[in-house]
Amino acid sequence: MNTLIAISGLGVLCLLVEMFNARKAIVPITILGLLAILGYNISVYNTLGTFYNNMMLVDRFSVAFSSLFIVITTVLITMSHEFYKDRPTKISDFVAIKVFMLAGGVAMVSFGNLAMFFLGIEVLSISLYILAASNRLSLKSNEAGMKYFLMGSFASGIILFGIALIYGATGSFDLTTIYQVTHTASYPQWYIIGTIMVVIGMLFKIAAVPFHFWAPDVYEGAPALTTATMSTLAKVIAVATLYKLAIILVPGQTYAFQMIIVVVAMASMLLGNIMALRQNNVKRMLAFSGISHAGFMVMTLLISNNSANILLYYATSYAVAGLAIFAVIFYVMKDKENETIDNFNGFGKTHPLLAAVVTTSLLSMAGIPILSGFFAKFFLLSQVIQTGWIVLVIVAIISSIISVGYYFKIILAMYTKDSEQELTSIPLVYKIVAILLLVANIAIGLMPNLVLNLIS
Amino acid sequence: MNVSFILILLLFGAIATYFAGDKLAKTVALVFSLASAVFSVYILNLHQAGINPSFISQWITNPNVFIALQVDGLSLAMLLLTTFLTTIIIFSSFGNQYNNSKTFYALVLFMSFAMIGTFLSADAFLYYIFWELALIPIYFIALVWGNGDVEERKRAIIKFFIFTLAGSLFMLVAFIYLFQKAGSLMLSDLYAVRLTSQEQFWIFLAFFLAYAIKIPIFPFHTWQANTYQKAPAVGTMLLSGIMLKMGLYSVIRWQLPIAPIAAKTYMNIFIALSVVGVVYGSIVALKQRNLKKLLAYSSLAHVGLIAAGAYSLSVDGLRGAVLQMIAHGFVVVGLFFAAEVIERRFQTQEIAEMGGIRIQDSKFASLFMIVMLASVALPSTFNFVGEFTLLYSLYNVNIWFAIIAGTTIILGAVYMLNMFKNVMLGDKDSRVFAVVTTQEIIVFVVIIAVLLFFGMYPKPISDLVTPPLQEIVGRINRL
Amino acid sequence: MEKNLALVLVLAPFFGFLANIFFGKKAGKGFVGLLGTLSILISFFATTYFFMQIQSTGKPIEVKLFPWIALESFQIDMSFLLDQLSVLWLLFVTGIGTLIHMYSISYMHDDENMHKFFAYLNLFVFFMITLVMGSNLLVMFIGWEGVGLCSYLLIGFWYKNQDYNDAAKKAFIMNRVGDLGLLIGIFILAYVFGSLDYHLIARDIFSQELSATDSALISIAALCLFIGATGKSAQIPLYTWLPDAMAGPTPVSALIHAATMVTAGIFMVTRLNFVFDLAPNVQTIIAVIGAGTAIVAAAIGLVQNDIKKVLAYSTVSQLGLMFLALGLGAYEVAVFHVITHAFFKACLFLGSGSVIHALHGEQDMRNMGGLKKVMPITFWTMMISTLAISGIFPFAGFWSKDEILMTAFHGNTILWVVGSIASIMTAFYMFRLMYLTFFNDFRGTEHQKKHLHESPALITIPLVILAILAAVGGLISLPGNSWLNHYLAPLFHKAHEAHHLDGTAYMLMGIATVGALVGIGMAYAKYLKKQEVPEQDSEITGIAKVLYNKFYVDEAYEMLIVNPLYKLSHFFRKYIETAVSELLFGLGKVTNSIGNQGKLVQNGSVGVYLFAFVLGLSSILIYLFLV
Amino acid sequence: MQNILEQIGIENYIYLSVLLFCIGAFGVLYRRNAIIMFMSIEIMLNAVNLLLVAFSTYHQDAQGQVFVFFSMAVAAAEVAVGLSILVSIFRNTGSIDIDNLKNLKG
Repeated sequence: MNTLIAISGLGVLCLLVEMFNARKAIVPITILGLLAILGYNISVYNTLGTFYNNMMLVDRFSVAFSSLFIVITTVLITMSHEFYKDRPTKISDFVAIKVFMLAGGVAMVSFGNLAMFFLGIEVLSISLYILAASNRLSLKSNEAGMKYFLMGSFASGIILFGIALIYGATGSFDLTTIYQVTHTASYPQWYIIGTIMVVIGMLFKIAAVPFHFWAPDVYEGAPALTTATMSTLAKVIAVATLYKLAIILVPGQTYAFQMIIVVVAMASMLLGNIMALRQNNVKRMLAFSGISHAGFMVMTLLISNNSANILLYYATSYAVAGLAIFAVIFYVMKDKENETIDNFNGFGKTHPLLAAVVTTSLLSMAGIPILSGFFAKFFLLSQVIQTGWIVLVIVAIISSIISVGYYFKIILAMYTKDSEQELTSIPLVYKIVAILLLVANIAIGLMPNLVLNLIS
Repeated sequence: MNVSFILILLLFGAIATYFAGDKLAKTVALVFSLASAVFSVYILNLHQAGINPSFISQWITNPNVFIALQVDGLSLAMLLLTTFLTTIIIFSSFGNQYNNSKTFYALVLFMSFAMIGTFLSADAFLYYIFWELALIPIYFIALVWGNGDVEERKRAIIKFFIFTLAGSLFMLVAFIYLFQKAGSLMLSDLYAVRLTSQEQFWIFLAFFLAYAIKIPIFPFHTWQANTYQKAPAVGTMLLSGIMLKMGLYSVIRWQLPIAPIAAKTYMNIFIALSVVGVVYGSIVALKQRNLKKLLAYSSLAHVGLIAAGAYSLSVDGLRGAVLQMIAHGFVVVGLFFAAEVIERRFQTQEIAEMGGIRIQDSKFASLFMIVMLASVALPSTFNFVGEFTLLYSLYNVNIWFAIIAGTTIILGAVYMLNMFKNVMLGDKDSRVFAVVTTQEIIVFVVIIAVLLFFGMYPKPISDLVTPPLQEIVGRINRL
Repeated sequence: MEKNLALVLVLAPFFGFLANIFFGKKAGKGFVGLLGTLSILISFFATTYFFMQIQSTGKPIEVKLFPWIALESFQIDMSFLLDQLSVLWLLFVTGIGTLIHMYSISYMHDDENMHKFFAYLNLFVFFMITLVMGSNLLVMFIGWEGVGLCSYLLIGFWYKNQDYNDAAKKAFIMNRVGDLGLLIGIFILAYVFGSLDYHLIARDIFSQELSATDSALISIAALCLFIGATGKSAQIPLYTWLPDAMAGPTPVSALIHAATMVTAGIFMVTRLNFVFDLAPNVQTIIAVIGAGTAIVAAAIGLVQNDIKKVLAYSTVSQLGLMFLALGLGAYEVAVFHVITHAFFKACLFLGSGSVIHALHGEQDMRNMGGLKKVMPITFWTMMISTLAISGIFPFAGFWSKDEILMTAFHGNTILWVVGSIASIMTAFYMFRLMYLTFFNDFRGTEHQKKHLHESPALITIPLVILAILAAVGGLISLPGNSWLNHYLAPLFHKAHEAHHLDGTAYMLMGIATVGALVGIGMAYAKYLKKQEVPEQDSEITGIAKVLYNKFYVDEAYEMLIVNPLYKLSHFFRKYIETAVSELLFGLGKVTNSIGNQGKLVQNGSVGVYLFAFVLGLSSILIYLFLV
Repeated sequence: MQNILEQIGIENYIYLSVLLFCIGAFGVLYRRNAIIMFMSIEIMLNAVNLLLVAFSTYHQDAQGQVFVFFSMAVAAAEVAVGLSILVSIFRNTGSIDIDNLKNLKG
């Protein structure tokens, strides 16, 4: 609970620091603040409970995931100073919005009441609308913001409608009450409809097929750092929330619900990867890749055993790999008119180390062993196979094979083509972040227990 | 000291090579590979002395995954093959100049590391990791240091990568399924799982997909020729000499004992496929104009025979397969090295542009010829021992398998002698062929010495691998 | 002691090979020749020792070296067996080998790669010894393939000429075809008897009743083994390599392609006589093929103009006669003919070599003639051998060939007729060869004429020795009092009725002699009396053309086997390969095209996106209501 | 309050708000003017608000009405952001037709 308050306070602090003209201190202060909050958050790992009339419900799930969110935000903010170098006046806004967004995210995984959930998701969404459109002068950025806004608020409407139906059916917004009602008494049919609408709203947020259409366009149009935020932080938050909602709200694992999830997962994995094959824009490609990973992560809803752990592991691995790639993309795509793969040409020769980072991160996403991505897929699929959905596993495997096709496009560009551009030195912060993330990737790959047993 | 040291040594070697810099890289790499070879002999000694140098430790508690490196005669044979061949391969590349050689040699050692891991692993999870890991370095070796047009190379190599990855992912599914059944992926636990014949069939098939692509068995071979052609000599040697043995080894170690009922029920189909590969590879090789491609297809024919022997499910077949794996490993490295020696001088792989070499360098001609004769399994070479045992095991299954597969000894002679005639003989001294260097001769001599020695006295290897093979066959037959 | 001596016997040529290949070039030609010859001579002496030993004790000597290939049901040892048969074979292999090595010192003196020649020749003898001495089929197989390899190396000795290389290749490959048969035969024997050791197989055969399936398998095995023999011993249908093999230097033709290697098939059949005795059907096949080969090859030989080709076809034809004998179960007769044939055919080849040497490489008989006066030793030695091969009393060939024909007469009259006609033809083409080469006037160039000379002593001494042997070699097996039959008796397990010297025998001898004389007379009339010289290639017509072109067998093989194979290869490479890889690429293309379609849907319009959203939403809701 | 619900029945409220919601949704789907789309979204949200209030009464529970306040506040914030993005777009393109925004596709 205090985590949420602290994060919100930190956001306000950012704005205050700007007022006191200490612009340069914003990023360090925020990082320190976030690290402190992270420390605090970890310390409450064992003191769990509910707060404010069950408005907040802190359990291991929420602590573990909010820690992950905080870490991701820290990484993003670390890079934001360098990223917003040419727009120094706006930096406090950008940092503050990200911190608020984090607050929304934390609210989303630790809600005890649907009102809290609604507020969280709206805070998150509104922050993202702003961030997506934050490059005011770029039509692309505007378009991205607008598209995201239109579709996002449409989805919000649906979520809201779902919440209203749930409320109508159970007479409460409180999770425990709802849970009790749905597991003890009979409930009207519209309850299921409400749940499904909420779930669909979240599927929209994680960009699962067929609610994924916004993602490529928005990812492409938004500034790179925002894309990174959306594809890592926002996606992870949304997935975690979806998981929590589905586990609590959906009464029993009905076949129909499973069927929906299976179809959505299969469609996401296949379509995401197939569409990614034909992309030239790196951000767009990663958007489709993100869609397919969303499909993978959605599969956790099917499994009963250990699923939260596996989701956390998968999300961590996905975020770590994604952030490492974005750290390099920030540098490579800096001041480029187009963001095509060609920009990576010859990168292997000019920057062998960073090329290695990108390569390993892509391999991790493709699921090649010793990198965490492989373990994530392994743990996930090994549970899914137990549910009996072998078709799903086969589709997952096939889509993994397809994914190699486009991940390797970047690798091929880096190692087989010659660069046409002159060398510029890479900002130190990107380099350090990229390498640390690589180390983290390998570390959680070699020692999966680090992450895997956090939520029991 | 246990066997894990060899993995650490090679991994450390790869890192050391990278940091040794471009000039020293190859020497450092050679030293480490030699050290690993020496150490593997030490392991052999331990094994012979009755000490078990295996290594087991828990890695991940939930799910249950072990770092288990098991040493028995079979894995030891493959270990020795890998370390010795890696040393030879690294040494053979001393005549080449590679850009960024520190990375190159680091990758070679890393690949050796991964392949050894594959051969030693007794936990399927670990095994799978090493299996996939071996793919990464060869991908980069072939891609970055390969030859020919970049676009074509890219296409060939991505095809190779996706193919092999696709196959192995299906194997992964099988392992995941087994994991759910057995609760652990230790080899012994997997052996103990009771599966219905339906389950076994699917698992067998999933394994087959992975191994058939790796080995390769017809019709999963289409990646092979192009990849061999485009890869640099070292890459081709690693691929054909060691890496495809991973597939064959896995058939023996994993596929057959885990799904014995399926193996027994469908063995004829799989033998037939392998045998078709033998004939098909030989016939396609007849008309190849590119030397490395020709050797690739000949390799297809040879490994098809090995696979057929392995699927014959008899001790003879398995032993023949292992012997031939080792023999083929050496011989194919020798052949590709000969192609490389020519390419170093003529800058071509096209057979039509060669010829008249024997006049200029009879030493090289003799060395090449001995290796070539070994590859067509002339008696008294190691390959004959393997091929004879394999054909005999096939005969015991069905005489027609032996006869059809046996055509390889005719067709093999046809394309190999044709190749030799067009490449080496004749009177066409328009191009100058610089005499082979001492370093090149050493490579050939070592390979030939191995082939001839074990050709006359295969007993040490045969005795080494027989007990584990008997155990495996016993397991297959018991169920 | 015996083991060591046996090792010396085997390894002496091998060390000769090693020394020659590694140090030969530096050591000089004199050393090379001496070493090469000496190493064979050592083997010859060792063989003589063993021969004496076996003569006196009659016990075979087995030398076990080390275990070689281990199979689940049995083990194959690297071991040697010295018994009557192998020692006999060794005697003439090493003996004639020594003579031919000696001959080669002079013959090959001008070749820059003389050390290699001797190395290969030594290696050949080594493998031949292995072939003969192996105590099981697989050790024999080492030698079997090894001699094939040496034959390949020596045929293609002048490797600058790609035609020679092709001939070498052809020899190797055709041999390999046979080898596959042999290998399958070996498998079957191994399967049935659980061993490849001659002794053990023989013991099994005689100690137990064979089941019906086993008998059938043994018949197939015998057939497969015989296919192996047809390859090595140049029988129909695998005989075409032998005439081409004449591309090699003449001593090679003498040693490998006349006296020793090509008799390996006969050796093998004799060695496994107990197996073949169990397969009467196969024996019939062998006899028929032998007779067929004898007459076909002889017919082709009638019109050949290349002196070595004539001899080559003659060899094929004689080998056919030997197989005829084998097919009729008269192993000792075949062996007898092998030995006499080795003497006179080696002599003939060496003589022809001497002629070619004198004419600086000319091999076409149309450009020879009148050499009798210039080269008397060559002429007389060859004349003796020609008389021997034609079967004129009392030369060696008379006795051995007569035995074969007599056996055939008792076996099957048709076979006897065929064999006799082949004999008549033999007499004709051999005398044709002699007349064309040595009689009348010299038809070569002036330049050649000036340099005509008799060959040096190193060449003529082996000729003389061989001629003497060709003259008196028949003594080892005179009808009625045969030392050879007696010597070989322990090898054969089926009792043969001995041919008594009765009226039939004398009659047959008479017919054979008359037949030979007829052949000689025809040749005399045509080539000496009328002084005819064969037409140029383009003028040959009719049956002669068919014969001259060897019944177009090579062309037929080319058309029926080689070309289809290459066509198939082309087809596989062009279509199957592409199809398989396109099939898999096709999957990639399909996914790519789905991606392209997907790009069209993702058209940037929010309306479409929202529509898809609502569509997804409503379909999920509808699904829920339906369930 | 009780009376009204008794007279009209909760189902009718649900039908009405579903109808309103659909109208809003179709508005978003079919109109291309950004302002009108915003308004349609507002209609959707208000439909939900109506439903919440109705349920609140039905359950005799204040939570629903409180929730409506949240929802209204959030909707206002959302529209504020949306409008500002729209202004920015209008500055760049001089149009508020959503169909002009098709630069990002494929």
